[in-house]
Amino acid sequence: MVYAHETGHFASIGFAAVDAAIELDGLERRYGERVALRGVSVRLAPGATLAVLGPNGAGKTTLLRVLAGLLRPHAGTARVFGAEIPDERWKVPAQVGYLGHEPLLYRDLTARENLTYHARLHGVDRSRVREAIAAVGMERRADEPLRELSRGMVQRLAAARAVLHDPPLLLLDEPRAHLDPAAAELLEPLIGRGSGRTRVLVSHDVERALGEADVALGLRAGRQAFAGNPDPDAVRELYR
Amino acid sequence: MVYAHETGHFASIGFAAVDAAIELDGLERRYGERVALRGVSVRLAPGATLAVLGPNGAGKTTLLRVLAGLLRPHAGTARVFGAEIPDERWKVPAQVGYLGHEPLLYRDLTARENLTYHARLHGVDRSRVREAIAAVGMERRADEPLRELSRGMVQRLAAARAVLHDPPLLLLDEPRAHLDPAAAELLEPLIGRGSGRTRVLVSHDVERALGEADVALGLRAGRQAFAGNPDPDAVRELYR
Amino acid sequence: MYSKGLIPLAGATVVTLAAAMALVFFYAPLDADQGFVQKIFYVHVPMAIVSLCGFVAGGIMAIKYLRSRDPSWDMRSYVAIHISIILGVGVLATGAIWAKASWGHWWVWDEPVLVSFLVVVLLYCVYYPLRFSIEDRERQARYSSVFAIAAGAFVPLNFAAVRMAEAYTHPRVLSQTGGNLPGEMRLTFLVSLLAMTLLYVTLWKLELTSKHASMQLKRLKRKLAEREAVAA
Amino acid sequence: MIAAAGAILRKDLRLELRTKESVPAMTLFTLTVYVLFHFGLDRDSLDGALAAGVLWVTLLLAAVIGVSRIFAVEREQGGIDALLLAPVDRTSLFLAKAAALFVFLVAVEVVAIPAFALLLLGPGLAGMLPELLAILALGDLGIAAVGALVAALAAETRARELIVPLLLLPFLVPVLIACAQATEPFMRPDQGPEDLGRWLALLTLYDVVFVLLSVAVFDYLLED
Amino acid sequence: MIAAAGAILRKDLRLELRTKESVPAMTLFTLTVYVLFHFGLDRDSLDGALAAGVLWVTLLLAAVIGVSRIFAVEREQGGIDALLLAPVDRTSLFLAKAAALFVFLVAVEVVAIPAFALLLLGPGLAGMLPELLAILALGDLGIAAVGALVAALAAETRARELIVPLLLLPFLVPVLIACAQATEPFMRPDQGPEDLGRWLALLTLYDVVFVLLSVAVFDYLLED
Ligand code: HEM
Ligand SMILES: Nc1ncnc2c1ncn2[C@@H]1O[C@H](COP(=O)(O)OP(=O)(O)OP(=O)(O)O)[C@@H](O)[C@H]1O
Ligand SMILES: Nc1ncnc2c1ncn2[C@@H]1O[C@H](COP(=O)(O)OP(=O)(O)OP(=O)(O)O)[C@@H](O)[C@H]1O
Ligand SMILES: [Mg+2]
Ligand SMILES: [Mg+2]
Repeated sequence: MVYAHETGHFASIGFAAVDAAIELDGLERRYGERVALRGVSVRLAPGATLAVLGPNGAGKTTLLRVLAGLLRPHAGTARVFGAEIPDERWKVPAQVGYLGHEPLLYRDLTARENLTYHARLHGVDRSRVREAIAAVGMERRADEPLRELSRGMVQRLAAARAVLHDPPLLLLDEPRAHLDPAAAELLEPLIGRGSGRTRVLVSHDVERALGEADVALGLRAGRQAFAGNPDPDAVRELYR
Repeated sequence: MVYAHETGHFASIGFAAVDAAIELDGLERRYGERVALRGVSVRLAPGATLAVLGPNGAGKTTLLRVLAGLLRPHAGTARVFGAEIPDERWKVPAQVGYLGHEPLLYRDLTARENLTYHARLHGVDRSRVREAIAAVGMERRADEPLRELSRGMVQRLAAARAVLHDPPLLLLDEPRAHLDPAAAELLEPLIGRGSGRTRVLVSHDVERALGEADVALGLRAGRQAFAGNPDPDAVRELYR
Repeated sequence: MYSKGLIPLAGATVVTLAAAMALVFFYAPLDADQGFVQKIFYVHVPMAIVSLCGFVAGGIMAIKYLRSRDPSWDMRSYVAIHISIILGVGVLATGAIWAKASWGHWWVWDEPVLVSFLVVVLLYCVYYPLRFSIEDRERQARYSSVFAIAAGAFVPLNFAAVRMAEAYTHPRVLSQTGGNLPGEMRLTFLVSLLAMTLLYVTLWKLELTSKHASMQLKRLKRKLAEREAVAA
Repeated sequence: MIAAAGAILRKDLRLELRTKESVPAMTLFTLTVYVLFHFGLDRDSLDGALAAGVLWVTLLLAAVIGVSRIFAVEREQGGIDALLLAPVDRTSLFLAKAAALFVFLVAVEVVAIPAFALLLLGPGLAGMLPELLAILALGDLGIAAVGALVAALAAETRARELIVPLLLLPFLVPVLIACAQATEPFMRPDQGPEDLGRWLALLTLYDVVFVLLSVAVFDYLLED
Repeated sequence: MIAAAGAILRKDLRLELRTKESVPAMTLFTLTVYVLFHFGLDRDSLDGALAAGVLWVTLLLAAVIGVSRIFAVEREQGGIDALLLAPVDRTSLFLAKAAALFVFLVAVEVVAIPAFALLLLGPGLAGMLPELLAILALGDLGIAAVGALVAALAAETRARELIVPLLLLPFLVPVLIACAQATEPFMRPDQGPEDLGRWLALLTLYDVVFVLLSVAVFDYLLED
């Protein structure tokens, strides 16, 4: 197990025949009558990056939230590290780091208090908090309530929160929004390709996302436009 | 005056000797003890674009909020279309469109209700609301409460709100965040260079911002690092 | 699927109801000090008992829903509560009439049984806004079930509390195991209770059947619309 | 589980200390009702059933204020999502929220009950302190458990502010009856416990039923 | 200015209709206080000064709830920034918020006053309707004006929930006295106006002073 932990590739040992970090098959999700996702099928190998592309309202955030176990699929299957969502959902959370549109931090608590809270929730050692704050370059502002920080600082802390428990899977919804170029580089080892984690990356910066990705998924009005290695035409078509 | 209105270039007619849309001189702003801006001096001609660059926490949002009249400067002078802030602040708002980190729209109202409300506040004809909704491509979702829309859709509506009253000056704080590439293009005539408006553009996409800008302002920890036409070194230095 | 056995059940209900009616009017003796008004007892009390049992049953069906995640259990629970509320309103109405006749007031506040029953009915009235302010079917079922379970547990607790706080005027027949009811009254009462129970079950089945049918219809319509959309 | 509940509770208490959103509003409410009664009554003081009733109904209404806010910060700042993302079962969340409510209620009572004794009560409270504390503890526990459950039930519905009191108040009628009945004998001039055991037993039963029930069903709430 | 105030008011009323955040809480509060009193009193009904006092103190406390929420949505969803960006002077905002409070109070009273008459009041209300309406209108106006001012004062402070009532209640003491005194004669068994003119004059004076004062000072609030 130590070995598995070190290489990351065998991280799925213990689950029978799991060679995909994420497996979606005919996934569907509605809000009331509106279909937000339908017939999404894709596989992602452990350690790889999936870029999710699509216009506003295509269902990208919805997909991430389904994968995170925050929304329940209405049809089809979704497996994360072999655990079916939502039935085996309780296996998922500790393995997932989620960085979304909202920072999911309390505005009236300081950075340190927020992260300490999350460390306790995840049963992670408190020394990780100091490390995480340092890793996002926020040591000097760690003891101010979040409402007094700039938007980009809050985004850094949200990233620190997402990786605090060292999750093997990262769900990233426009993670670079609000980050300055230096911060984006600083966070690369945490949430970038260099992190060695399996990643699902939603981004509107198409070029960059495709450059980072092993597999791309195109969504349009909830339907899968392409999955795999898209040609430029397909991508252009996606936003038309 | 009709002439002035049409060309936009003489929009400042009526103020004595105003040939700058924005004039900052030794601007300073603190939050409590912390200096968020100090010694910022810059001029921007009507119709031109000022790119504001700087790392997270540099004071970019603070600068925009001062220009919008939302924050009072603590020292130095700031003039917008010749009106001094904050003393002649009442002249400013109708001329400013602000698109910031927060959409400034009510989550429980629909797009149409939100924009109609702003149209009433600005004394703008209600037909503008339909136009604005169409211009950001949201006709089909205009009657749903905002909390049911995707983040990018909300951002589009925030842009529609910012330009609803056709302001000569736009203050844009990462306006492209959350917008898909097609939406970004769609909004170009509203908030882009093509809009013909004077713009102050905060962005972390340095290349693109410099490409769009006539003048660039570099901020670092609230101090002005450069103003004017920066060399690449200065920009690199900024984020170091 | 719910219509199975509905017709014999309905038949039995009608027969028992008729029998109860006959017993009430022609067999049971006239009450010595209340006179004819006392006949309302045979509607009022069975209705109260059935309605309260229906609430508890709704809670049990809700447990089944949470166990099985089978939406039909949620439907059953919903309909059970729905009909119990209707009967509950009936209890309040008949009780009020009886109260007016025998106590001279439509309502007395210091009578715990009345107040506690009102509290139960009011609590269950909140079930509707709670249920229908949630759009997602699955979540609606889950939240409604949690409510039904908590409220179902609340019903007996509430009555325990109320019974402990001594009652003054409201009669306590069942608690004395009906011991002081004359034999004829007792038989009439038991038949009425059976009739009321059957009526409840029949209404429940009927409502389920019609709900099921209209849902089926909606589903077909949606399928059709989708097919048209695809064709277009 | 306990560790996670502790983390959530500490966070809630820290937020309350910092923003002061619930306890002051609750306390103020009870105090004003007592003041109102103080001046509204012809008599100088209350005793017996009336005193007990006023005391408990007021505390109950204060609880409504607390309950309707107990999930507000999670809803507004994404705390629920963060919790669902952590390997924390819903039971911890329930325990934490119920504990927070309990603490808030105790904080309110620390001010409200002396104020009540001062403004309204005829007989002194000193002689009945242990019993009163037992009643308060059991009552608060029931209110906190049902309050957390109701808050979670209402958290995701529209017209929340309307649904919370409509659900909570009926649910708490047995607590009200038991607490008022248990306190009543102590508030008579000839103080003395009477049926205390019976009412405490009922309260205990209520608490056990609703704590267990809430723990059992809480898992189905707050999700998606 | 009126147009802008109208726009803000319409928006506030629409939001309240949709989210039901304030009026239900306010109404529920008054109703429960009346029910409490109904059971809390030994007598069947109230009259005279006591009745007037209970009526008005309760309405005042309900107003506290409304006031503490009147700027909540602006604070949370950036409405204040949006307003400051529009060519709308603060006076419009004041007028709109005061009008919204006024409407909320009227909505509460439509339910609360009949409930009061039913539950607590000895003498009927029918005979005094016009006078009562006048008193209510003037009283509500004063509460609304001071309420909007206090809400704006507290909007940007920490521990808002604590500051609103602490500021509001003292400010409203004159309104309370005037309204209670004006209503009192009507609530006596031998109904009849007495000094009504004097109290109405006082109320009018209060309203005028505070509306003008608020309009004058509102410009200095809410900014930066
Ligand atoms: C609005 C008025 C009334 C309401 C809401 C009401 C409600 C109820 C309820 C809920 C029960 C079932 C209680 C239980 O099983 O413990 C009940 C039982 C009963 N009620 Fe009423 N009631 C009302 C008026 C009356 C009146 C006026 C009488 C007769 C004078 C009456 C006689 C009875 C009797 C004999 C029972 C059976 C008692 C028992 O099972 O313990 N009720 N009523
Ligand atoms: N309300 C506030 N109270 C106290 N300090 C604040 C407040 N708002 C901003 N600051 C501080 O002022 C400085 C400038 O913040 P500002 O939001 O202007 O940065 P920014 O350049 O917009 O950064 P970003 O790129 O992250 O958006 C930061 O140090 C920030 O912490
Ligand atoms: N809570 C909700 N209730 C109802 N509809 C919703 C809700 N959340 C999202 N939707 C709808 O579901 C669809 C997909 O939304 P989603 O947020 O997944 O889009 P997205 O791809 O993330 O878009 P963006 O790029 O703008 O973030 C949209 O039509 C949106 O309006
Ligand atoms: Mg999204
Ligand atoms: Mg910023």
